Amino acid sequence: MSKTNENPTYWKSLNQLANNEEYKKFLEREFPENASELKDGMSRKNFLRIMGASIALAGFAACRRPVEKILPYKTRPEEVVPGNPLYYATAMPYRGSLTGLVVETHEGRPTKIEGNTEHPASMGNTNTQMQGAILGLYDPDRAHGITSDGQKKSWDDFLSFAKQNFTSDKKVAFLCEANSSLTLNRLKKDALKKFKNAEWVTYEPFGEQNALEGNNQAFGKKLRTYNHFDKAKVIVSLDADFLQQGSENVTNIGNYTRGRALESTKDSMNRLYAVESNYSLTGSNADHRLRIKNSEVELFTYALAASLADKIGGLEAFKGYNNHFSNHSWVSVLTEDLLNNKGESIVAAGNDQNPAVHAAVAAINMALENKDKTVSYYDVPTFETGNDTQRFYELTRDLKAGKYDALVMIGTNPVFTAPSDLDFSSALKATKTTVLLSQYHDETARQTQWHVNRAHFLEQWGDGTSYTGVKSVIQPMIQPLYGGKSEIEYLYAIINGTSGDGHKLVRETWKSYLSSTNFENQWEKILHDGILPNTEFDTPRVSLSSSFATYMNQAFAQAKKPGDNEIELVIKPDNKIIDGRYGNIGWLQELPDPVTKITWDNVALMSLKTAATFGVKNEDVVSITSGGKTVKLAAWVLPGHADNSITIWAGYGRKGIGRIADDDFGIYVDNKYKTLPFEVHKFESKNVFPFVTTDNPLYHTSVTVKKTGEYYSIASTQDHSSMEGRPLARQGTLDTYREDPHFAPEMEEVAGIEKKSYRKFPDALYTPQEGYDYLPQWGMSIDLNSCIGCGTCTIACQAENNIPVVGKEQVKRGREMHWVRTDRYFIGNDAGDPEIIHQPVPCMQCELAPCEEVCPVAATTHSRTGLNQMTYNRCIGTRYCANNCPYKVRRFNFFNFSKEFLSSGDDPEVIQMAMNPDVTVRFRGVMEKCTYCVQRLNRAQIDRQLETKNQSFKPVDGSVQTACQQACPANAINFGDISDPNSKVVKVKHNERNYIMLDVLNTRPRTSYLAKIRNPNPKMS
Amino acid sequence: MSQIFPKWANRVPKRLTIGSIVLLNAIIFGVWYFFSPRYLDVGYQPIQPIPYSHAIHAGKLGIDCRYCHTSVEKSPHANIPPTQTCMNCHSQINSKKPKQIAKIRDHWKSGEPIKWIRVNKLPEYVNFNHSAHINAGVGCVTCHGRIDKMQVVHQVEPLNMAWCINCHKNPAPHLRPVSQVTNMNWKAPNGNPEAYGKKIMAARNIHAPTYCDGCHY
Amino acid sequence: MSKSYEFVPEPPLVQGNHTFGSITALIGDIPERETPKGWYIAFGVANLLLLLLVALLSYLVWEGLGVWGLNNPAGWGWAIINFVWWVGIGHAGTLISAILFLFRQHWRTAINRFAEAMTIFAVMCAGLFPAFHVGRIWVIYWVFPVPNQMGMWPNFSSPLLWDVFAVSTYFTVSLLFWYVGLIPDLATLRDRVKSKTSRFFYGMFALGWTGSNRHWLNYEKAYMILAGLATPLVLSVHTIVSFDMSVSNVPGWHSTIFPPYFVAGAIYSGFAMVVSLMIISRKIYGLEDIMTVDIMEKMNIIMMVTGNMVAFSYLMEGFMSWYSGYIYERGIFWLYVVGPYAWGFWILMFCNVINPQFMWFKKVRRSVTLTFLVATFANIGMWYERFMIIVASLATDFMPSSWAYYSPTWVDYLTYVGTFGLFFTFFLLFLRFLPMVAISEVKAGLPQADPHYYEEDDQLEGSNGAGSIVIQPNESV
Amino acid sequence: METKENKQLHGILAEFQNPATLLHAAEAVNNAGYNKFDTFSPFPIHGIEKAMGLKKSKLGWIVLGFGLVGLIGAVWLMVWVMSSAMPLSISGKPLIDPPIYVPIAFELTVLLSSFGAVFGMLFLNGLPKPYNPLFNSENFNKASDDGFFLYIESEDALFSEYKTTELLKDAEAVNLEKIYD
Repeated sequence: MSKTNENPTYWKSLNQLANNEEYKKFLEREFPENASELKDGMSRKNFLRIMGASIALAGFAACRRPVEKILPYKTRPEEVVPGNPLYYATAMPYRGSLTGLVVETHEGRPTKIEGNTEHPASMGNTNTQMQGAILGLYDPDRAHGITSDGQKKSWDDFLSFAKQNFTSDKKVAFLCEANSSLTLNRLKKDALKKFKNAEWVTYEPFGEQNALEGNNQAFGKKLRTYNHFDKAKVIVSLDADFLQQGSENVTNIGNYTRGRALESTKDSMNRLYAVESNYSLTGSNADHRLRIKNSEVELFTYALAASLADKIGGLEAFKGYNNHFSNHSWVSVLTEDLLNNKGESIVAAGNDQNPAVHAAVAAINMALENKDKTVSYYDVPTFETGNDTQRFYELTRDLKAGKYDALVMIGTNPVFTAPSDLDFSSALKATKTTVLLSQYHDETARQTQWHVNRAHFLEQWGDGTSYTGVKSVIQPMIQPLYGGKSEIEYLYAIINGTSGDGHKLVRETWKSYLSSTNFENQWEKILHDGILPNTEFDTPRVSLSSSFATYMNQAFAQAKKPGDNEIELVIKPDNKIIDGRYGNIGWLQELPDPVTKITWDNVALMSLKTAATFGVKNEDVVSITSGGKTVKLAAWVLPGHADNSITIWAGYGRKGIGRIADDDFGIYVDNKYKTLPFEVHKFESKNVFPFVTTDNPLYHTSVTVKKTGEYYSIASTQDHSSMEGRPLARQGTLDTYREDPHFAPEMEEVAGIEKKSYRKFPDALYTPQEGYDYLPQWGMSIDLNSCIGCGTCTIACQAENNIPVVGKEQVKRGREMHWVRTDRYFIGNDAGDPEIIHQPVPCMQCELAPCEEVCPVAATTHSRTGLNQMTYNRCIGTRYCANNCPYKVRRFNFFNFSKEFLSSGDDPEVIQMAMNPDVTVRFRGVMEKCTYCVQRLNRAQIDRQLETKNQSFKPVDGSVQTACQQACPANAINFGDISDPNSKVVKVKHNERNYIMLDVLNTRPRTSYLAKIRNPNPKMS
Repeated sequence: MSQIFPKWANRVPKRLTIGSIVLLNAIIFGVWYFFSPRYLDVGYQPIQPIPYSHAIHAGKLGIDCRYCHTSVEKSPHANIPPTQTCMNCHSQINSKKPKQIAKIRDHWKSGEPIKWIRVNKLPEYVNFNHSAHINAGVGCVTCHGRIDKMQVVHQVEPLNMAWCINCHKNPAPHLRPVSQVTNMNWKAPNGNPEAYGKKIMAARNIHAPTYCDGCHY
Repeated sequence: MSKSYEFVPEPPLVQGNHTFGSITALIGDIPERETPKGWYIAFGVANLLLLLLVALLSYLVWEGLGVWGLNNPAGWGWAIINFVWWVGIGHAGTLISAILFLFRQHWRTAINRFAEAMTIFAVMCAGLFPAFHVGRIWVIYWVFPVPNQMGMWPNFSSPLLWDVFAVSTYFTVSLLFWYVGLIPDLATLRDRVKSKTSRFFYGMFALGWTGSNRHWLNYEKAYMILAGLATPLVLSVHTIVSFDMSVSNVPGWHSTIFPPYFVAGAIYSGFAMVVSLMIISRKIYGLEDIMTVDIMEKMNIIMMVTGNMVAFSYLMEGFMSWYSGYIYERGIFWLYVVGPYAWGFWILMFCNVINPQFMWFKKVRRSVTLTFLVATFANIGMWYERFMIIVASLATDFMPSSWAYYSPTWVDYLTYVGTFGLFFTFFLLFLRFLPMVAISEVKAGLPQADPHYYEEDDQLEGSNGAGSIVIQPNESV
Repeated sequence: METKENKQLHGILAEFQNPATLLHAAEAVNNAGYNKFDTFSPFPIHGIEKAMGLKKSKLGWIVLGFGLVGLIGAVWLMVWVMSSAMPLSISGKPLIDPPIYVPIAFELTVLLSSFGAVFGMLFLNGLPKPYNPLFNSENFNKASDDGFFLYIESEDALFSEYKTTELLKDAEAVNLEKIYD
């Protein structure tokens, strides 16, 4: 696959395609081959359903052959070879910056998203939301057209409307999501030129505005902070969940894990301290973690700064400051460790912390001489001046005061997310003309005059910059399924009242970045590579502003120690659906939260101690009241959470968005069977945005919590979090590793083997059958030291292998279908404050697979490439294999999940387009499991045969990747041919940390693990 | 007591036994024959929207298969030619059936694709790769029969799994030089396909997978 | 110098003053006699339950296995529990017939007939579950080695496949064994019943049996051989059922003690069920003379012995899990005792370890009510044993991350109840229309059946042979 | 309604008091040299086969035959399937793996053997035989209840209505009956 990644086919041809009639037909889903497969696939499943009723028919299956039409092209675009996928470079706008992607398309329909190896923000990797974007594209619940006050309208209607209403004399306000688009920025200038005294405000509920404001206060300039985690030796995270949150988390994960990679005992690794209230993904990877209230993080920061101020210059503002953390052991230890690593350390603050914290952190990094070494401050040209938060508040107040004729909203959903005391809806009422561009007919859309349905980024022309400023172009993979418009076409229409072609608009913009002489060639190169290299933002030289000290002094005054028994409430963006924007993507909803393993819901997270004080346990409903607002939520005990603090994820409790995002249990609600003993309460809403107010944006210091006595069932995929002293996920400290490199394999004693080296097994009773040596022998290695537990592999697998979403009830019953799950274990003696270790578990592909011998019909057997193959169409569903699988990686279709998943919604055919034509859609009653993406392996193998005229069956090392490996942002997964001694995977497996899970069973898995290494500070214990 | 059964009843048991044995065999044979793909699928010959004759094009005119089915060598799928391919010739050449040519031209003008009806079809859960087979030297005729003699295409082989496996277990008799795959009346020299195939297998390093996920995934 | 030995004979198998004729009348008239009300009520209930079963199974096939409480770690649930339970019960019948026949235990004649019937119906109930618990029942014929167009065959290394062969063989052989035993009695009924239709049917199934001693010769041989075949078969069936667990590697399953342990358990529950059924039917049909308390006591003793074997294997399991030092095995046993399913474990402990101990007391052994109670508990206990083995072991195995609590759905409950409908429908029909005691064998067991009985008339006049015989030492015996 | 006229004599049926007398009678008849005779009783009488001079049953051999077919058939099927018809690598186990053959081989052996036993027995006894001249005798009903009968067929070489009757009378027959067919 990646072989093709390196030279994806040129865009030009598909571009011509876009203008030809036939291609449009195409999008009415008349494919030569695959559409028919899918359609027929469904009919077959229906057939089977009927078979369930009348078995007698079975023999005649063949007679009832459905007449099947094949629709060829009129003229086939040269590069399209039916049956062979094509790969195009594009980029995904993610929370205000772009990440480069490569998209796999089958006969014109995108089916899989991969990272673009050329693109610095991706480096070939993606995160869960990017993997999920495919399902977002084919979401039947997206808005299907333009509406005005509930009436369906055409694009021309909108144009004429725009022409009359957006005349230059109007006073127009623009409210825009964080968006790095260069073209949008260009049009923005036009807009501000046309509409005198217009206002342009950027609004993100969980954006980087606080960080920017902090830097603004520190340096007198709005700068974007970028941390080079790969270069740092010591990292201090002050409530900074940099591995999960923030638009650059893919880059962060890559850098962070690179900074910890251990090839041998000689290598060194970084050390991560985390200070936070919630148990974040970052915290779960930290070497040391301090759990304090969210409201105390600020105090801790100042205390740290103060203690540093005594040792180094540049922090005079903090001299003499002290609070109850000043003689906390952490402060002294951190001070020492940071000073020992001047210029090689990072102090990072969470986006949701006050500007003051960010200002202090900026000062600390300056003082530690980290600037331009481990920390860069980028000057982003597209930013407006001023404090975005304040400007948004003012704008809203002005709107309410009726100071504007028109409000133009781009991609935001303020009615849902804006602080409740602002009462944004009344602002909408107060404004004469309101227009919104968004993908769903969401809360805001329902209150605006005009709603234009937005094109998905895979359907649109666009451009933008990565977090660090690298410019890329977004090119469409498919015509807008619902005729949606991109933000640039929309804005252009508003300004000019005429329709502008996205393609032209973008080229227009890029003329200024490319030399006019050979524009076309450069343009094609950019489209091909996906980036315009070496275009990072510039990093101005900065120094602490004169007003910094006074600013901090005000901050000191405001920062108060919260009462010990005060309960605080913290609102965090959700790990999967952020602020709800990805809420209708089933894959993400069903993905277990990396730390709590909860699916489909948000809960009130609290520590053991706190839960005890309220007398609640998991799934007990508590009512949380603050500032007159009350929300009822299920309590969930999260060991390691700060005491007297409650964390709730935002983005849930939506209404009328779609069948996934809405407040119910996913696609299995109505038409499906419900089990009696398992009863569920429904609530008005699990929406916590009402708590957000202008003066308490994201946390409240004193809230009242009551146990309601109700019970709300939560679907968590892992009920048991202790390893029970079993050596499953193995870890050690850096020192133990250096003293005894083989500590990991030795953790489980296996008879007949002293020092377990790679592929050394105890004898079996018989000589096992081997794979054929002319074939590749596939093997995998998962490095627990790199794995951060984000769950991207799960979604990538789901996208690649047509794995259905089963809905909350089924997950609750333990019937989730994920082929690769990430186990999360709590370690440590203190139940209140445990460590966490993550362990992804796909099928181990045992050579002596216990599952195979027990299948009565030989539906699961061994391939000669060493795969433990699962033949769906042979399976009769005894589930014996699943029982006998010690790793519990087999998944059973208890209902006709695929059918329900693929045929639900208003426009079922659309979701079918997301399916991978190379993988069978599994029907009811069969077992399924990971097969190392055998469809990719076989394709690579055959391609290799074609290349070498059959002389070799073994794909070149690295030319084939499994979906999980390719997506993994931490590069934790290695995969390849273990019969080739020089392959990467073999090299990795030779590492001393290599061990086999449950090797006492002598199942001889092809998948092995590398033990996790922690790097604790000896002074801490 | 008086007799319950008449005298002839004593002959019933033996006849019953023999009868049921005969019946059983009849049923087994019936199922074995009439439910087999060889009976059900072979000879499936739908009426195509345009009575395109392979006999004329491939047979009489001797156009190579790959002229239309271009992707067969490089893709799993052997594509159905786009209307354009027909037009390449029929924009100039008029044939004996002007009405049919007119149809094609209409399709070409309207851009409406021609709705051909599929003849040779494998279930969705089978991944058959044309390129792999062509590359190995399996002739078109092996699975599709003498297309060049078919006025209307029909299915000639049962295409059931046992049939596939049979060849995968012993490909030799079905192999030929790659240059000859599209040649419909190629015969193995020395008239011994088995031996000739064995040579090809050795020379071209041919191994046909007989494990499941060679085709099923 | 002469010594003399006192020989205390067994209590006579048949009590009361019975002649051949009276025995025939006692049993042979049941089909003729008008049926007790209780029968109709029972039959009605049984039919309703049977309908329920049919409805639920159709629902299952239509909707998918999701309607059962199965989940990911626990891929097997009530279906397989019920299967093993019913098969276990199905053991007593053929065992009683076969083994006791080989050991010349003549008291078997009183109960073997309906014990065998019970076996057959129990195995029918059992057979339902493995069939319906598969995901795609419409292709279940793939488990049989039938030549097909896929060129595919079953995988003979799968214990599940062994099970298919074992259970179907067991069912067939039990059926033949039962029928062969029935032939002479069917002839008896044929010669008694009045109505033409019943004469026709009995006549048909009696195959024209005349009681010819040329026939008896082959007949007895056949019966003997069948008994000889059935005995290892009975033992093999539950051994193979236990392979379903012991051949796999799941902690709590992977254990060599399973075959004997399962067989003992099966006999335990089987005898329990036979005793309960015997107690019921002897009351309804007034067969106290034939199904005597002595026989009940003998069976109770067997229950006690097998029960203690089961108890011993629990002990061994615990010991081995500790002694092996295999942490996964140790873990699972610990989880049995204190884990999420501990309640099941303690029910099991009472029913299978404490409960059989009551049988040490002769009073209990000979008391009908108490026996009935103990037997019932034994059956409950054996169900829970399978529950613990299957569900508890699966739900908490190697991977703590995958542990999940298995909870059945209403479909599970009612399906189990439904199987009783199936069982009793058939069993009641059997009681109603077939001789529930082996008439000819009982007769053969009577003293006057022995030709020598008619010699030395003077000595044994009218005493049914129950007197004591003084054997002189100088006499050669 | 059949009458003696339109029927011809098939044999003489004698009833006896009890097993013992039947036994002796059988002995007598056998010693007299009859061989087309048979005795009937509701249950097998101990030692009568000797008295009647019957040979050991051949059933055992039939069962052995069936059993061997089962055993060999099963093993052959499994070896052929797993090693030649469907040579798959299953848990890496060898293609020919004797331990796994044991259960099924055993079961099929038992199954076939018991078929042999049952059908062999019926075959040897010439059953099913729904019609039997003896059923013409009302009295014969007792044969399945508490009657003990001896029947001598007219086909027998030594059969003569007078002599045979006498012989049976001497053997303490309580009741004699001519059976017509």
